[in-house]
Amino acid sequence: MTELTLVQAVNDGLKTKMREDETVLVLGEDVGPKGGVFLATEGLTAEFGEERCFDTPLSEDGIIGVGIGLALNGMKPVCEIQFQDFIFPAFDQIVSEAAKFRYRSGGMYTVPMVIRTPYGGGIRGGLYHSQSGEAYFCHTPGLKVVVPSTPADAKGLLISAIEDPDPVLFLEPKALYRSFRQEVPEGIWRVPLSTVREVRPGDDAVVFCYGAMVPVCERAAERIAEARGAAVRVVDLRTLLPLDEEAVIAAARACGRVVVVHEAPRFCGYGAEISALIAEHAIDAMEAPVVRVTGFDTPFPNTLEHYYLPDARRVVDALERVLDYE
Amino acid sequence: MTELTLVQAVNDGLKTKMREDETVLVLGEDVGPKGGVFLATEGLTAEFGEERCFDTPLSEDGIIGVGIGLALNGMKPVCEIQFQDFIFPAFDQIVSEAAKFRYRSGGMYTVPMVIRTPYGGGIRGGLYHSQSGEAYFCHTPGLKVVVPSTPADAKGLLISAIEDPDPVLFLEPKALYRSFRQEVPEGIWRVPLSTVREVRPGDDAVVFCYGAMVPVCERAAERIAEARGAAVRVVDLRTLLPLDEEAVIAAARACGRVVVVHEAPRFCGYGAEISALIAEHAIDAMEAPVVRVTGFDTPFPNTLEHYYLPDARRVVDALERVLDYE
Amino acid sequence: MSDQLLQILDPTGRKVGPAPRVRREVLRRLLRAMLMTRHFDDRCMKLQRTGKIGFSVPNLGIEAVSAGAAAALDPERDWIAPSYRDFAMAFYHGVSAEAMMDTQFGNAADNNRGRQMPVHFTFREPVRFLSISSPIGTHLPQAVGIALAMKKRGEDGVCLASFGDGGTSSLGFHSGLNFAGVFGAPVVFLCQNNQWAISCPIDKQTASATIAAKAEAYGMPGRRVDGNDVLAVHKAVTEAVKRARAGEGPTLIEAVTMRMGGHSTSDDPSRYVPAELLAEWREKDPLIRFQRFLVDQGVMGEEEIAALDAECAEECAAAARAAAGKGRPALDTIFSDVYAELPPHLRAQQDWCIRHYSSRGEGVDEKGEFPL
Amino acid sequence: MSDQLLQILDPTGRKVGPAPRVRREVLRRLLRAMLMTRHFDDRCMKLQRTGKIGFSVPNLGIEAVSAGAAAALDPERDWIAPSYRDFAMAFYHGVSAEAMMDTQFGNAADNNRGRQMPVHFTFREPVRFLSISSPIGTHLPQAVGIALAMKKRGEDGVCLASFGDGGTSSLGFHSGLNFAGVFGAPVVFLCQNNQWAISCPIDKQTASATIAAKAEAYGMPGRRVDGNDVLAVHKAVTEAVKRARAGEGPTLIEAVTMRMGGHSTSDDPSRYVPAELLAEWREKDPLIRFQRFLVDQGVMGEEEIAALDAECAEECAAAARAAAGKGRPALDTIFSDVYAELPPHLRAQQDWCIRHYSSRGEGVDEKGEFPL
Ligand SMILES: Cc1ncc(C[n+]2csc(CCOP(=O)(O)OP(=O)(O)O)c2C)c(N)n1
Ligand SMILES: Cc1ncc(C[n+]2csc(CCOP(=O)(O)OP(=O)(O)O)c2C)c(N)n1
Ligand SMILES: [Mg+2]
Ligand SMILES: [Mg+2]
Repeated sequence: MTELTLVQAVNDGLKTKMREDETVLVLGEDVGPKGGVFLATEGLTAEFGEERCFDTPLSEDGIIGVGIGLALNGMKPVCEIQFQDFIFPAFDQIVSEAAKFRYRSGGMYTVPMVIRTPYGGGIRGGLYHSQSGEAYFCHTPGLKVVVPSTPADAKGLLISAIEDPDPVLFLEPKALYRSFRQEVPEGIWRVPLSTVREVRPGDDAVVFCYGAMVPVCERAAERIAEARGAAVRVVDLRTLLPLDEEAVIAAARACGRVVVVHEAPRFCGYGAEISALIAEHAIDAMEAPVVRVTGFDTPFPNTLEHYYLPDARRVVDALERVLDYE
Repeated sequence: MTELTLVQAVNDGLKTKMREDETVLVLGEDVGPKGGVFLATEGLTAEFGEERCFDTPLSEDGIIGVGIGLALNGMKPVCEIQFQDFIFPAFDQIVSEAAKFRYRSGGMYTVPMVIRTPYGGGIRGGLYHSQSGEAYFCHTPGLKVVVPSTPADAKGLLISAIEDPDPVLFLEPKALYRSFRQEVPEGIWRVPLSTVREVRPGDDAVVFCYGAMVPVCERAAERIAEARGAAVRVVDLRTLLPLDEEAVIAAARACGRVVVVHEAPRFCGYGAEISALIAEHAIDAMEAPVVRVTGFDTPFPNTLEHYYLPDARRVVDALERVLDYE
Repeated sequence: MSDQLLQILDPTGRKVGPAPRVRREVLRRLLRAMLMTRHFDDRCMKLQRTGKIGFSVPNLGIEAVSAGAAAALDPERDWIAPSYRDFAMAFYHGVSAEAMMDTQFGNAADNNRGRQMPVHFTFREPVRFLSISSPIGTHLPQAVGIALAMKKRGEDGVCLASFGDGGTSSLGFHSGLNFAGVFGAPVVFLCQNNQWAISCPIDKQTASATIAAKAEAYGMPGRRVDGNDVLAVHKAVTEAVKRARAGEGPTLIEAVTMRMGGHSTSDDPSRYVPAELLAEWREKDPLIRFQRFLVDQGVMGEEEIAALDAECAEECAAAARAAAGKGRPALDTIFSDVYAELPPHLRAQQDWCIRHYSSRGEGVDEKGEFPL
Repeated sequence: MSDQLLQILDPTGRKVGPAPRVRREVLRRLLRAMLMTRHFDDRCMKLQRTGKIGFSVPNLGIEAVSAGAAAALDPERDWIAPSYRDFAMAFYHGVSAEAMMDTQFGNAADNNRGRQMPVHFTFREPVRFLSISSPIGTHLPQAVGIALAMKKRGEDGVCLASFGDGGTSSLGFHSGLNFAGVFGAPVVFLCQNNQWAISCPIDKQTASATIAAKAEAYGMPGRRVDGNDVLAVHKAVTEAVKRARAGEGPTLIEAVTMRMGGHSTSDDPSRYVPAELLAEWREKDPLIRFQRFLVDQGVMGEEEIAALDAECAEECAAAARAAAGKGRPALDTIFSDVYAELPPHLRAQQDWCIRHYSSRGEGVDEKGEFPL
């Protein structure tokens, strides 16, 4: 076991898997000698050579399109998109192509690829270096969407994603890249996709969250515990698509009071799906409204980033609202 | 008044507005001499000349990018995307650019443009000529999203969209293009954006729907009325973003039983937002689970299209489920 | 260089360039692929007119491009990323009219399980035909990735990517050719310049003098070839394949031809194609030219050709009869192949769907008309 | 033609080509814009190192491209769609260091209301500078639309669009140049080829021999110019603007230069830029060259230049002091300008936000570091 930051765990996951399977390739802008702008791919070109970790021209459409081709023909590409905000030129390749190849070819052609990209706020990146675009992708059958929130999960989920036979969008919360260290198992280490992680137990209310909101929600739950002794369960969804719907519904039913938290804007955000699942499958067990704590329905600002992003106080407020509801 | 089909009403709306305002331009693939593949732009080049209605090369990124530029510099472009399924190459121009220009420039640069595109199933178009992608866009602050379901609304909403100071995505349900005629006011005729339309009154339950699902839900409500005398309200949302949330919440509260219907896949679909609004603001008034009737969470099939798309029977089943719930 | 038009047979079938050495067997297969395509088109047109299939895309006038290119490939090691106007590629490599017709019908035997529209065929045998996508140009960077995989493994396979003149404006054209140039990927980009993208003529598609000229922007050679001359196409693609196999990188080939029919069975080209242009190109028919050449060179006799022609017509007719009787795919094909494994939410939807339609009767087909 | 490099001043400041007639006033402004840029960069570097601003983008070595191009435009009728490495364009046209610094700080006076990162400036006066976007290349088709609007109205304005060598791989490059060619739009595409896109060298960006060569693919002229020679850039852009005004359509200009600093204040170029390359280009500094020319030609004396230099340094220092004291934008700027009118759901969120932070205290700034 070594103590690693989340970005180091990503790097370790890539190296571990590349050592084990020579069909794994890494491509993207600046992933080579520079090691990526966040250093997630540091040392890969040095260890595995330019054939296996290589820079590409500045075209996300090209990165994903070529990645799909590599995957169609026996490779396991891990494509990096430098910031999730820059993924949209590749939107067509992801939603129309990668996600639909298996279906439209009757299973004859498949795309086992991973698209890694840092997402979310926390670095004063303004409109285009801060977005949380998960909802844009989670409406796409055929795609998987994974978001780790700890170093161990980052490595374990990444290795599972690379081994998965279907395309996986792997969203890395950049605010957590270096915010803390954790022991991460060495060598091959897998966390299965489509499972949630109970971060904190509790039965008085449950918070569903993912990515950089997980530690925020943990803090909120701690404060509530201190302030009023309520036991708030915190559930890290980890895989957004396909979601472990049963686990979500069971937790909602068990607690009866629910808060859903994400950084992205509220309207048509991922949280809406969680609320909708509950409204359809657990409404009879609800003792309070299902409250969402999210970014505002505006583009992402720069100077006022820390007023835009949900923080522990906002989650506390929402928890108080559902706990006090009668 | 003349009786027009929905696609004729679109054509009439374009002509009416182009006669009144010479800054209105139409551009897109095949919109010129051919009049568009659905003939929505028929006769425009003949009447207004190639300067005002013109064909473009095969690039949606170019169509929207150039449209944005025209809008930035005093024109009112109406861009056609031949099928909504082909809008994704322009996703970046729409969500990163058109929707964010006003915000990021402190209001100095604005993009008053309309993007028209036929969407939805009904013509045996398979994966790429049938999709309902509204949810991909409704998560985008700065954009407006409008979906007419009648000829009169099509004309009235289109004219309002062209006059709107912000970018509007105008989704035309292709299944309704020629399915019925309706009297449509001549000359300038406006239907305000961000208002819903009560298609049918009722207090026993409410169905929220839009586009080609509106007549389907109407039929379902009629059948329920015949079969058991229940009065089911049908609400056509018409503008999906910004939604008239108050109207939705009020109708949900008034009826206590809710069904939400769309063609798109369920997971993270637009319906989730409606359910979530209710789960947050009207849960205390709910007498049954909020049920969604949607396309399946798969790509759009071809031969089995009519098993994939929600029909009146599926809506009836859902209505029975909420009406019978105790 | 890239402005010159490679031609071997003139419109009358006379040799005007040095004929490449092509085996008789290949010449015969080329003719068969072109004849099959023409008959298959005819048959599909009738099927569409009578409402048996929803849609098809005519290849009239451009058969030589696909056939000539397909013949340059080795099914054992190469890949094809075709366009929807490439029936002749499949027929050249031995796909049966019936298999193709199953896709046109989207029936229970369709190998893409009735999920795609007509003309979006997929095969893995006898050669890897990448599943056709409607969004134009998306397959070009994919072809580069396919080729790059072979290069990285040290194999000598090549990927042929075919697309139209309209496709040159797409995002995939730019990213595909750019990445191919930078990586030196073994790809052959074949642009079937049939002068129209639905109703958009080539001079409204690009201001470039030629499409071949676009190659320079990506640091690769560009070639222009008479697309109605199957031998010229075959020669140009063969050379490009050879370059690619030798590790010399990608080539862009522009095959100049003319779409003699509508864009599709739903299109009325008389709204926008000038009659004189059609008349001019009618004289340049690729089949007439090639048949004359075969007869002149003693490769096939006229009767032999007539017999082959009849055989193709009959194969297509029989295929249509067979495909019409195969019924629709099973209901669970809506749900399979979304993922390798059916996730729980899809399993629930599948169970619901099968239960619903078995208790409430079949789905109601309110089929609209496909406009294009 | 497109391979030749237009040069007027050699690295020593000697005239090697026929010098265009440029008014003294313009020559002085050119120098000022370049000096301002260098001092502004310096100041921003210090501000970033001391944590006062989050980020900036150095222009070291490439100042001549932006300055020379800006001088070819008429603020009354033209538009500029700049890249983030174009401070010199704004300074040439009289944007003050303070206004620019307000954007660097994202303070209450920032005209984009603190919404954008540093270097994403926006102005409408003294010339229309389109709001800079981070996604590379998106402004190129927009520039075409801006130009087309003027053409349709019969005005003679021109839109200059500036971008980097990396930008040539973007979607917007392809669609922008293609549409411009087809429509004959009055655009000047200026590629600042500084040989790097972050760590990606130009030969991994494209296999094209030059960037100017890409013009042919779009049926427009391509020109290559020494980007460290401000007079050469000015001449090339002036000619292209003239063509565009005369209705002769777009031009692509490649200004060959070298990024002498990091990609940004967070980048460490020593990881990937060879030291020899830097040494080679240090000899070609655009400012030294131009200053020698001005002195040699008797346009300005050395002392005059030193005074101007000191003046620029002081303006930048003062701007930093002023901008640092202006405070943050008001909370409601989070919600305004999303739409022309505040819709009810945003009004509710705004009200909530203002209430929340006034009752619960200020937002907690857990600012991370910007990596690039
Ligand atoms: C991205 C995208 N935009 C629009 C369309 C609609 N469309 C289908 S075919 C076509 C024209 C294609 O022309 P070309 O590439 O020349 O091929 P051809 O049909 O002539 O073989 C268009 C615009 C599409 N399929 N994909
Ligand atoms: C679409 C997109 N992808 C990636 C990035 C990240 N990025 C920012 S600048 C840059 C390099 C740009 O290089 P170039 O165009 O040569 O401009 P330069 O920085 O050299 O002036 C990259 C990759 C981006 N901003 N947009
Ligand atoms: Mg064509
Ligand atoms: Mg550069």
